[in-house]
Amino acid sequence: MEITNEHMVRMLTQMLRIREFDERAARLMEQARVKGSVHLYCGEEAIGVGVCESLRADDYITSTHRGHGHLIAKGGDPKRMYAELFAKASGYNGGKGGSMHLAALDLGIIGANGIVAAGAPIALGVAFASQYQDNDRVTVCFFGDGATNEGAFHEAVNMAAILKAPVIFVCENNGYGEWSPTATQTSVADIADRAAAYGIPGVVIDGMDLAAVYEAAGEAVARARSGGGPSLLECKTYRFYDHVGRDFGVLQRDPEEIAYWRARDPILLWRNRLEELGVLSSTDADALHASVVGEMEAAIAWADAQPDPHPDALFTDVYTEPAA
Amino acid sequence: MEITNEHMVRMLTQMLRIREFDERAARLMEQARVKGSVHLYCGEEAIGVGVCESLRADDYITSTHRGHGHLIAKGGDPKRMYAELFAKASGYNGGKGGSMHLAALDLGIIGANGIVAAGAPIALGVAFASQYQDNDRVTVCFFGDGATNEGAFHEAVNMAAILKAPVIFVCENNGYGEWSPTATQTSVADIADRAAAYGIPGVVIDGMDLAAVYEAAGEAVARARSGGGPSLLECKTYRFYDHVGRDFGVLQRDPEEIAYWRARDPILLWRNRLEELGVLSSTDADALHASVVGEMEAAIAWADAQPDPHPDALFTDVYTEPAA
Amino acid sequence: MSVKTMTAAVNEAIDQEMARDERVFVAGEDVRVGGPFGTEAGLHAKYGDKRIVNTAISELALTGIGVGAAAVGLRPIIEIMIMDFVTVAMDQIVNQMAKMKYMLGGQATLPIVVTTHAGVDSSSAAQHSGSLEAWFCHVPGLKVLMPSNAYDAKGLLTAAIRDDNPVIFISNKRCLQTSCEVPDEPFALPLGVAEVKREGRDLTIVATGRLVIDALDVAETLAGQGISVEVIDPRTLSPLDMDTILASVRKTSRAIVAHEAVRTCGIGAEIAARISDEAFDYLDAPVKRVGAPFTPVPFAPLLEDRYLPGKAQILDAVREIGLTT
Amino acid sequence: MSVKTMTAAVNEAIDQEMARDERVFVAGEDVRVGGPFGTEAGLHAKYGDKRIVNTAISELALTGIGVGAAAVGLRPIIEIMIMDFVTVAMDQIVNQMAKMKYMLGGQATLPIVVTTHAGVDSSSAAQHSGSLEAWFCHVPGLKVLMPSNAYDAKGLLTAAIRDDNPVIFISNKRCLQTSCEVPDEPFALPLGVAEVKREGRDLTIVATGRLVIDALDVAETLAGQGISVEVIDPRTLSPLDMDTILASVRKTSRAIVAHEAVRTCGIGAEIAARISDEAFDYLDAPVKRVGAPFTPVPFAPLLEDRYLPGKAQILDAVREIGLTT
Ligand SMILES: Cc1ncc(C[n+]2csc(CCOP(=O)(O)OP(=O)(O)O)c2C)c(N)n1
Ligand SMILES: Cc1ncc(C[n+]2csc(CCOP(=O)(O)OP(=O)(O)O)c2C)c(N)n1
Ligand SMILES: [Mg+2]
Ligand SMILES: [Mg+2]
Repeated sequence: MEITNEHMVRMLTQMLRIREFDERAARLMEQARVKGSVHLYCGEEAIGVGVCESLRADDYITSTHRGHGHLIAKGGDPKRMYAELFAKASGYNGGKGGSMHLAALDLGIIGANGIVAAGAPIALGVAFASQYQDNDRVTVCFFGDGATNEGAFHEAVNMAAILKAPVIFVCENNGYGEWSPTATQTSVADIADRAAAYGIPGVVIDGMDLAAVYEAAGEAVARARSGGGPSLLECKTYRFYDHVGRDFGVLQRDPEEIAYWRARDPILLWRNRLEELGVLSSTDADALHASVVGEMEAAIAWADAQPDPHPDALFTDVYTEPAA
Repeated sequence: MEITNEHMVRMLTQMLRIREFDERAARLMEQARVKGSVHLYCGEEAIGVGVCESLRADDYITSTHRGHGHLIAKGGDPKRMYAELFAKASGYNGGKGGSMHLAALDLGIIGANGIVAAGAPIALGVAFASQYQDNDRVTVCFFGDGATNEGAFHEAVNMAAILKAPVIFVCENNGYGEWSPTATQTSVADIADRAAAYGIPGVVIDGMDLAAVYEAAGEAVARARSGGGPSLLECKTYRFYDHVGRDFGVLQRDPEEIAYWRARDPILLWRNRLEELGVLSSTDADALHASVVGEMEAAIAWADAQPDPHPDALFTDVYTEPAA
Repeated sequence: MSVKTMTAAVNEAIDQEMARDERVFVAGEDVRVGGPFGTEAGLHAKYGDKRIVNTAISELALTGIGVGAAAVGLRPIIEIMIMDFVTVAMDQIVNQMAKMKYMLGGQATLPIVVTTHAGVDSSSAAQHSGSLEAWFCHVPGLKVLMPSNAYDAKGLLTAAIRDDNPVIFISNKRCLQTSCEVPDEPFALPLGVAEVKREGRDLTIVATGRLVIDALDVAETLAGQGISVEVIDPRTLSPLDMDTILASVRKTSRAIVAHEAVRTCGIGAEIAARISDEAFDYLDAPVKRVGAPFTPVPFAPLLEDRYLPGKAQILDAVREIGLTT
Repeated sequence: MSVKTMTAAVNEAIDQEMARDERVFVAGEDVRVGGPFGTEAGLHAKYGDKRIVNTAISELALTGIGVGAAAVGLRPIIEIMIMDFVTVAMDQIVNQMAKMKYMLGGQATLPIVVTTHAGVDSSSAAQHSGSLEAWFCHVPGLKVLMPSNAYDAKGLLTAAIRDDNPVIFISNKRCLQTSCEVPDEPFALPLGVAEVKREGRDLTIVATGRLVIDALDVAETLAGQGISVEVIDPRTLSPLDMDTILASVRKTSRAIVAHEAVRTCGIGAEIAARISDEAFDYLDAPVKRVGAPFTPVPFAPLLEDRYLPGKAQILDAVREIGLTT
């Protein structure tokens, strides 16, 4: 697959934006400037970016508790995301959702979700609507390895397969569900094998390799868009940090395991590749990185200065009132 | 596998008992002598019998809404079953459960269930207990094709596989869930393929062929008993009657389809085989059949004469009171 | 106008709203053949697979179809065959559908109707006889309806389908076969408005579903004894129309609340607590509650009869508050 | 005796009962590392994989482990990490665990404890802050416990594990880090028995979980104004110890019921309805209820603060019944 130089750089930029967004989100949480639980996407950037770069602006995604990366990849604005983390009125959710419920319906981002696997039935519904409305939008459902053990996942994939709904199930297998290794939770080594239970394609992908993700996602998206029905993409990846925040100290992970995956940092790999291909010089890459850092610092400053929600916001948005 | 003549005849007897039990249950329901919903096992007898004949008396089963056959196959007494259908005090459940909740814990029959697929998590729990108690009992979980689309099924099989729990998942694929053909509900042609999602063996079996069921069940039971973990057996079968009772008239089924399966009546096939093998003469078989009919008529008469539950039974068995 | 069963009225409401609005569709188990109670009879022939979506036995996924489709502009009707089966769909109903608008700071509009069939019905036993409306009345973001007759059923369901919020529409099974005059044209009743089904002076009975019929019977019986009973059907259980209920109790000074669900923590507790609080100075007698006893639903018809609250239990309550002896 | 947090007290109860009875085991998500709140800390090291069963993220299956294992003689403790997650396990809890004994005509004995963590807790937002105890109090066959301090937590949980019925044991999250003197030895408190946490003459406050602490604070404040408040903690929400509550209200003639859950259809509705009925002749003022407003739980700390019922809301209720101005 041909990727233009410009596109390669944009994808690097997107990964950097996600990384720098979350590194800061982690620190803000540690400083108690951000409340609630922040689940970091660090290490998994190639998946969100590789998949969302295969989508159109009018396509949809559903996300998870670990959703910042999906939002940014689908066009979410870090300013409004930080504002939401800061519980400000101009956050995407007006301060009422926080990290676990970040959503931007106008960008096709149906939302993060605090309930493991709950996005799968919702993604099914969104994809069903695209068939119903006879548009050619597709829906991507992101979820973790652990989520594939919830009944919701199973029911949704089965129904999607039956309806040939235009949905791509993207499993981010990061080796853990909270503090439990995947192998102790999930009865198959390759979650892609679960596709066989639904008669749909299942593919194992190196989730640290942006090009691999992008290519596989492109195929699945094309299939879904042309009426070929759902696919299951399993992206093997790694959670660089702890389940929530950077280090809770609950789980001792093997330092060798960490080192192995850190060496396969998707951003590092992609940057090296672009440098090798001569797409970007090391100096350019550093400058790009610095500009992303600047963007995030500015976004935090902007968000921090936003107003709080009105206290009466507590009582609004419970119901939709009839138009007057 | 060697089956003694005596055993062959016993298995025929068991199938006949199930058939004659349910033919009568249907009529009693039509006559409104039995209240509630009665789901008939007619056509599926080879599965219950083939599987339960592979079990020991101290093994366990969980059953479904279509559970009469499982109960009889596992040693249930038709007298007490009819008494339950008649809502009598000496019914297995004291008249409080009815057809959909028939159980006999002392026979290892954990119970029918009114919630599709709910037996699967329970069977997992029972099998877990056998591991915990370090006995070598196995648990069979019976369920329909439709049940494999419920999240409960998925979660239970995954956990059973992880724990290597001694449970055998037996799918009775009778082509329909209520009035919906399996193909419109289930995204794979062979439900046995779903085993791949859990890394356990999955086998397709002719559910009309008692010997085939018996043999496959024997292997799965031996594997489970010796610590080899769960299996999924898919028995292809057919629901001779409607979803509830004999004919609701809701669903028009293709007469050719019915004729095809009627010709493959598991009792007919097995009886023919025994006659061919010279195990049983046609006269003997007729006599056997007649004696089974007599047994069922006597069971109904017995059950009918049983006392009603005391009206205060409404209030008992809600909680277990501490022993005095 | 013509006489219709509640089943037919429900069917007609769905049919007419589907005809009226392309975005309305039905998803559920066996809806293709009309659903287990016939509420979708004939609709598949008319609207086809696209709009009468016959799903797998997967209540969580099928409810998710509703949530996802509504989030992007459709108006789903999600049928959960029997109310006890909501237990496998609770996450999508409670954590997603009910909360999404709020969690998203108002971004989402979720015009979903979840229809289901509740209550005891000829020995269906403990897993097919539940009345769980109180659970949903405890969940902000949902509206909860329970009509007691065909007319209300059509008007309320029509309004529910047109409403922009998630609505749980509960048919009490023992009302489905009752019938009354129902307009043939589409019409919507306002949600959140109770109806005085019979006026009276001495006692207010607030009843839901089948118990409305029982309460009207009781009112008739008591009229013969010179006791004048006002019967109120909230119809919408969430939000409750307390104004109508309180106005009545302030007039009669006595109230009984009656429903089929288990009495403890039923919707009657909320209504009784509010009457007792907000009409405190008007009450001449304690507010009594009628509901099922604290047991699962038994199979035996003999026990089921004893289990089911009805006329006798309401009359007991009337006696307890001293209106009869 | 030593000072323990509620978390430590829960841990100790589980530990001691596991030591005492081989049949007791724990199954749940991440219980191997002690669970999300540390209630199982150290237990895996002591009891290993066999008895501390770290499950997949499969609440329905893991609850089924409890049902099945209990049916054949074990005594499971099933942990549902956060109360909102019960929504995916409701069938096993409500249709199986709660009803099995009854449906089977008494054949089954199901000594299961389902432990979970409920309520608001530093901006966990709408899907991790629920208090759903009222749902379970509406389900015959279950017992429901909610302790407000470490002492009660240990005594009640010990009793729950020894009880032969399914018990839902709810830790209110904002109580987990509170501490008090707790016996080091195993001890069981009776289930179904409320405790008078403070005696008083003028007003009864029935409170649950964290609101007990708030109610005691209020009682202290009001004592300074010469108002004597009795505070009752039911501890067991199902079955309710109405005798203790009614005895108190008959003495004080005034009652407020307070809990963190949404007020509408909360357990407070049941308690208020029963007080209003059964102590009708003794009441000098309407029974007031304090509970969360009818909204999902917001994320913003500012809104969460406003959402959470506490001392201020109880004091408002005291004012409403005219005890203060
Ligand atoms: C139904 C439900 N159960 C449990 C949880 C608690 N929980 C939050 S995230 C998580 C782990 C999810 O693992 P995985 O799906 O692999 O996603 P990851 O965090 O690894 O990205 C768990 C158990 C939850 N939020 N919802
Ligand atoms: C959770 C749940 N959903 C729906 C039903 C209604 N129902 C009862 S039996 C049945 C069909 C089950 O099909 P299958 O599993 O194939 O079993 P079969 O009846 O064919 O033996 C359905 C949908 C139910 N009892 N429980
Ligand atoms: Mg993971
Ligand atoms: Mg079937």
